[in-house]
Amino acid sequence: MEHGNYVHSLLDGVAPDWVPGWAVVVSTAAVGVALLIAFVAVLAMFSVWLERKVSGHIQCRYGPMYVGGWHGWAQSLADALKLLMKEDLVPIGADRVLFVVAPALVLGSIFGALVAFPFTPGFFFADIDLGIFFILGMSALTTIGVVMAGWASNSKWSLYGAMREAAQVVAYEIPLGISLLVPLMVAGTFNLLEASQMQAGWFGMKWLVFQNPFMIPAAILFFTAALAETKRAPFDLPEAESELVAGFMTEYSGLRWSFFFMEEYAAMFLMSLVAAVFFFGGFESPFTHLAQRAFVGETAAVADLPLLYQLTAGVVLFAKALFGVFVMMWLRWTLPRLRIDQVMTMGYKYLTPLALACVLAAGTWEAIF
Amino acid sequence: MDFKGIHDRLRALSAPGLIGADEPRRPDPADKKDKGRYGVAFVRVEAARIVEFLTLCRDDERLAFDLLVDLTATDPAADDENLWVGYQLLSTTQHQRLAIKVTLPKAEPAIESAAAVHRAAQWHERECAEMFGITFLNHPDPRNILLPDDWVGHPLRKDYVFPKEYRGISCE
Amino acid sequence: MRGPTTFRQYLRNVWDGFFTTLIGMRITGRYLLQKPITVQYPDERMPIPDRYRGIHYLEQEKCINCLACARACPIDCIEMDAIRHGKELEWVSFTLDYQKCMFCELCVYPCPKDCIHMSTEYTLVSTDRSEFVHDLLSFKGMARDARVRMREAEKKKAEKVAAKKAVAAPAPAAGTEGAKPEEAQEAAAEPAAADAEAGADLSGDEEAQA
Amino acid sequence: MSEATTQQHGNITLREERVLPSGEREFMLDVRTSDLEVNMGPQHPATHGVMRILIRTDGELVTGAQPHLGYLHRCAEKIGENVEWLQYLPYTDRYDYLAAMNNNLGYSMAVEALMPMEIPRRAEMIRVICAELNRIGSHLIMFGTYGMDLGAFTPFLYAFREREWMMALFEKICGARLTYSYIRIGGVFNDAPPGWLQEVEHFCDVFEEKHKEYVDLLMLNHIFVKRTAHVGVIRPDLGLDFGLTGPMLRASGIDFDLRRDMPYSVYGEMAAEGAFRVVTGRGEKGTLGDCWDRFYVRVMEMIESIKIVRWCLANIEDGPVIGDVPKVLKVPPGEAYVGIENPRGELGHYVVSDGGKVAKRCRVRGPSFCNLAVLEAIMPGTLLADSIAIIGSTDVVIGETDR
Repeated sequence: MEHGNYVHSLLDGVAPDWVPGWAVVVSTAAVGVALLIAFVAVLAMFSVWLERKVSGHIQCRYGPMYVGGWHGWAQSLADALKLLMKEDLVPIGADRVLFVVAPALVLGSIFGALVAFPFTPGFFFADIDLGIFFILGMSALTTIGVVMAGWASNSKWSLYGAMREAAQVVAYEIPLGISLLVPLMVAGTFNLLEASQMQAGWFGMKWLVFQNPFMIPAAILFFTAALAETKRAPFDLPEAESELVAGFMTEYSGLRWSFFFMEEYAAMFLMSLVAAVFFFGGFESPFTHLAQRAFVGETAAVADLPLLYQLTAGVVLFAKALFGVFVMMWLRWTLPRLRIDQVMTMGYKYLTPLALACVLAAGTWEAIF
Repeated sequence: MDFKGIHDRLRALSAPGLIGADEPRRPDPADKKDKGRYGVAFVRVEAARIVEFLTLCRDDERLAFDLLVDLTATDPAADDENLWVGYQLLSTTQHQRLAIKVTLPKAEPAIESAAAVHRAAQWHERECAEMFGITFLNHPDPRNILLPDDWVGHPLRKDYVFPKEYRGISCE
Repeated sequence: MRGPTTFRQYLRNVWDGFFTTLIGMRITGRYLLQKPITVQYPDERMPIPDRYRGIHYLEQEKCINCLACARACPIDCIEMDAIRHGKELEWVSFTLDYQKCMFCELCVYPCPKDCIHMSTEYTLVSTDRSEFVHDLLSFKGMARDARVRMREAEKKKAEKVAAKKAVAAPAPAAGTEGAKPEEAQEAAAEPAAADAEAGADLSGDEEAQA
Repeated sequence: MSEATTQQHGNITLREERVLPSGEREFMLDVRTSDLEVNMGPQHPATHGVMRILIRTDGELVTGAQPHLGYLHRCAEKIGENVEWLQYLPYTDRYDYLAAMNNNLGYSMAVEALMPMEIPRRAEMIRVICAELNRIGSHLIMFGTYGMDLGAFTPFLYAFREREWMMALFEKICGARLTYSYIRIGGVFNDAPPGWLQEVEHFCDVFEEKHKEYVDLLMLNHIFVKRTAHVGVIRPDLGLDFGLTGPMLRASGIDFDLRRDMPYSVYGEMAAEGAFRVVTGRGEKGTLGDCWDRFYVRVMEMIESIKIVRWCLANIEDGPVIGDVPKVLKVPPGEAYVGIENPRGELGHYVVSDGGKVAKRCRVRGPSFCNLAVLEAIMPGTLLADSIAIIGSTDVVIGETDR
């Protein structure tokens, strides 16, 4: 597929001739990774702040109010600094190598997944035809990191957390994938950009979720499974703080612990992005529609989309994803936690059959109409 | 039933080990030194037959003391020769209470465990054992409960001497 | 224990799970939009009721050093010391150890003069343990009016003695009588010293209050 | 647990190892694994204080549990033998620190049982109002922390919001927020300040509304029901055997409440008028005597307490609030056991006096102590997460188990 400004074409025109080709590739990669890391870090900090604010206001309190002035916006920054300055602890008896690698693996896999994501219709790191497969595959890698962390910590609570995570994620990969099949079937593509473009029309409201009556249950199922995938309440069993102290994170502190933290919020954001693209219109909204009318000609190539349109589309997608994150937070501060056997039951006996039923029904609907 | 009724019932059943009742009374106006006894009434029971007595109290349908509320001991005075062991029974169906008092010689206090009749006694007896040095025979789990396992002495005895230190920690 | 789940139950579980979640979200969502009820502590403070049991304060003028409060204290955290000059008191110390105090207010009620109270002040922060031992005295030594009263009493006494002397002019036993003026002098000197001390204390306290 | 049965599949023997909480039977391959012993506590988020439970687990399944107490032991009973009668009162605040008013009441009543003394009626009314408000506060803690044990954090703060109000009321009447020492031998120490009773009434009105939210938000939540129903079942006979009292016993279906059945203070009049109802577990969502029933009993008891408070507010009269108590209290010789209905069960005080200023024996029968003992019996066979639910549902206060 030939689409516009990939990140790795960023430095193409800039680099002087004497710079060897591999150096350009490496430096563009470095710039890309730096961008992504900065993005994820800022996103995580913002999400942490948002979570505190949402939970605070839900619980009739303010949340952070002092650091930075306006509603404590710099609280996360201060916390990040504190975490950076903490002592780097590896418990005695821990498997040092695995203990150190695990958080990196966890965060790395989420980075990997985000690489395949289009942030605006024209700005992305990689455009993969089977994009959604890549994203699901990469995000499932976090499990290995978590199991590693739990095992390497040499703590009973960590081990419990890791085992729970393994069981839970394996169980919920299935309904997650199956419920995604419904929009994939309706959209007819695995590519995120194409799926998003599919939903243009109806004054920007031709979202996949409105295109088929069985998309709504599929969306709910996907959202539930995504909650379990990202270890969010009510499926936060791997860290279940009242049962397992902090689950697989019990022995972690400082920067390494913050990696897990960032992973959690990045994963939430990622899952919300996927939901936004495949259920809730991707870049499309009335605003995008208007922006397209205003800035983009009928036949403009994707390669040279005007910046203002790209920005509108990006902001719309971002807002949709953030709304998903917000709902996840809202749920977290409302619901109690499930028990491990109930999580399994829910995954295998409720979500999976219901998702299959959705696929069947939606497929029938598509075939008939 | 009030206390009198319970006592009569116990006598009618010729409850094993029943010695008598001790009821509160006003001070005798004639005797200036007598201050009387206030509080609640209790029955005295022989230490050797306490388990039979408790079983009877639990199983008799008019008494129906199905709940052992409390089991505790008392060291009345440093120079007293006896320890008291008190049982508080409660009936959830008849809505009545019965207090039982057993005396044990301080020299060698030992009594049959009531855990076989009321499992509630189990922890109370462990507490009594460590606090007063009473041996509860046939107790299923005779460990210390509140005190550390290596604690010396029985703190609630009147002749207990406070330790100066415990494992190198000064208690002064 | 339950039997196998019927299809009805299955659907009911799905519905209940979904619906009760929505109910919960409605409740939490409603609070999300409401104004929080907490206050931002150092800036705003909750009103403290009059009966609040905070740090003690002592109306030293009324206190008669009867030790009733110290005796009533379950943990013996009140200690007081005063020298008695006839009816008047010369205060040495009245300390309350806030490392022990549990603010039970038992010391307040037995006071016959109703002079020890608990204030609404509650901040007890320090990096040094010794600072938790508060001295409740507002001045050391004797109160000004007490001093005046005592001086008057001394004067009267001296006058009386003088009058007596005048009456019994030819002293039968000079040895015992001669000692008395000396005592009076000593007693007069002592309050003077205490006076200066108390004055310094008082001014110091006023500064601290300001 | 049912009888173990075996199944032969070729040369593999499957042994039915256990019945899961959901009622399914699980067959296991015997591969000679060993159990994992986990120390839950003394520092653990779900043990509500410094309690340690040694849990033996096979995977997530708990095969044995043994509570270890004594981390908070302060020998309150020995202190009682060393301080004067009235001086012991602040110490009673500190065993069940969530229901200090009730503890004050229990101790005062025990001492009063030794003294021929008349308690003024207004004092009795204020006592009951305070005790019931404190019961609400205590149950609110249970409501909140239980939700938190099960992962719902928000109800905790909602519960604390109302409890905060209740504590502000107490602050107004006695000046303290947690350790009140307000109900004293012979009555109460201070009369209610002007307007206080109206405020209590306002609290009752608002609380009834909030109570509906508690029920909807947590008690009837499907996940919550699934987590607690059928879990930690205490059969009535087991409950009686272990000497459980209070909500723990009532949740097992035994209709017994000291306030109604062996009334003290002014509860007798109330019970005769039918002013309040005794809530018992009915096994509505699961088995009789499960964790949900215990939770249900406590949550519904809050409403009954509100009714009691309202009754008192309607019947309170002006008058003195403390009887004729000498400043130096000498208690006549004798011994008395007085048990009252605390939020956690029967709080008993057994006091022995020889006529002096100091008690001979001051025994405290804390309900948490007895309620905790049942853990050993009901924990095995549950999942690790259930064990948290069970510990939470016993609603122990470690200050009271250890005293």
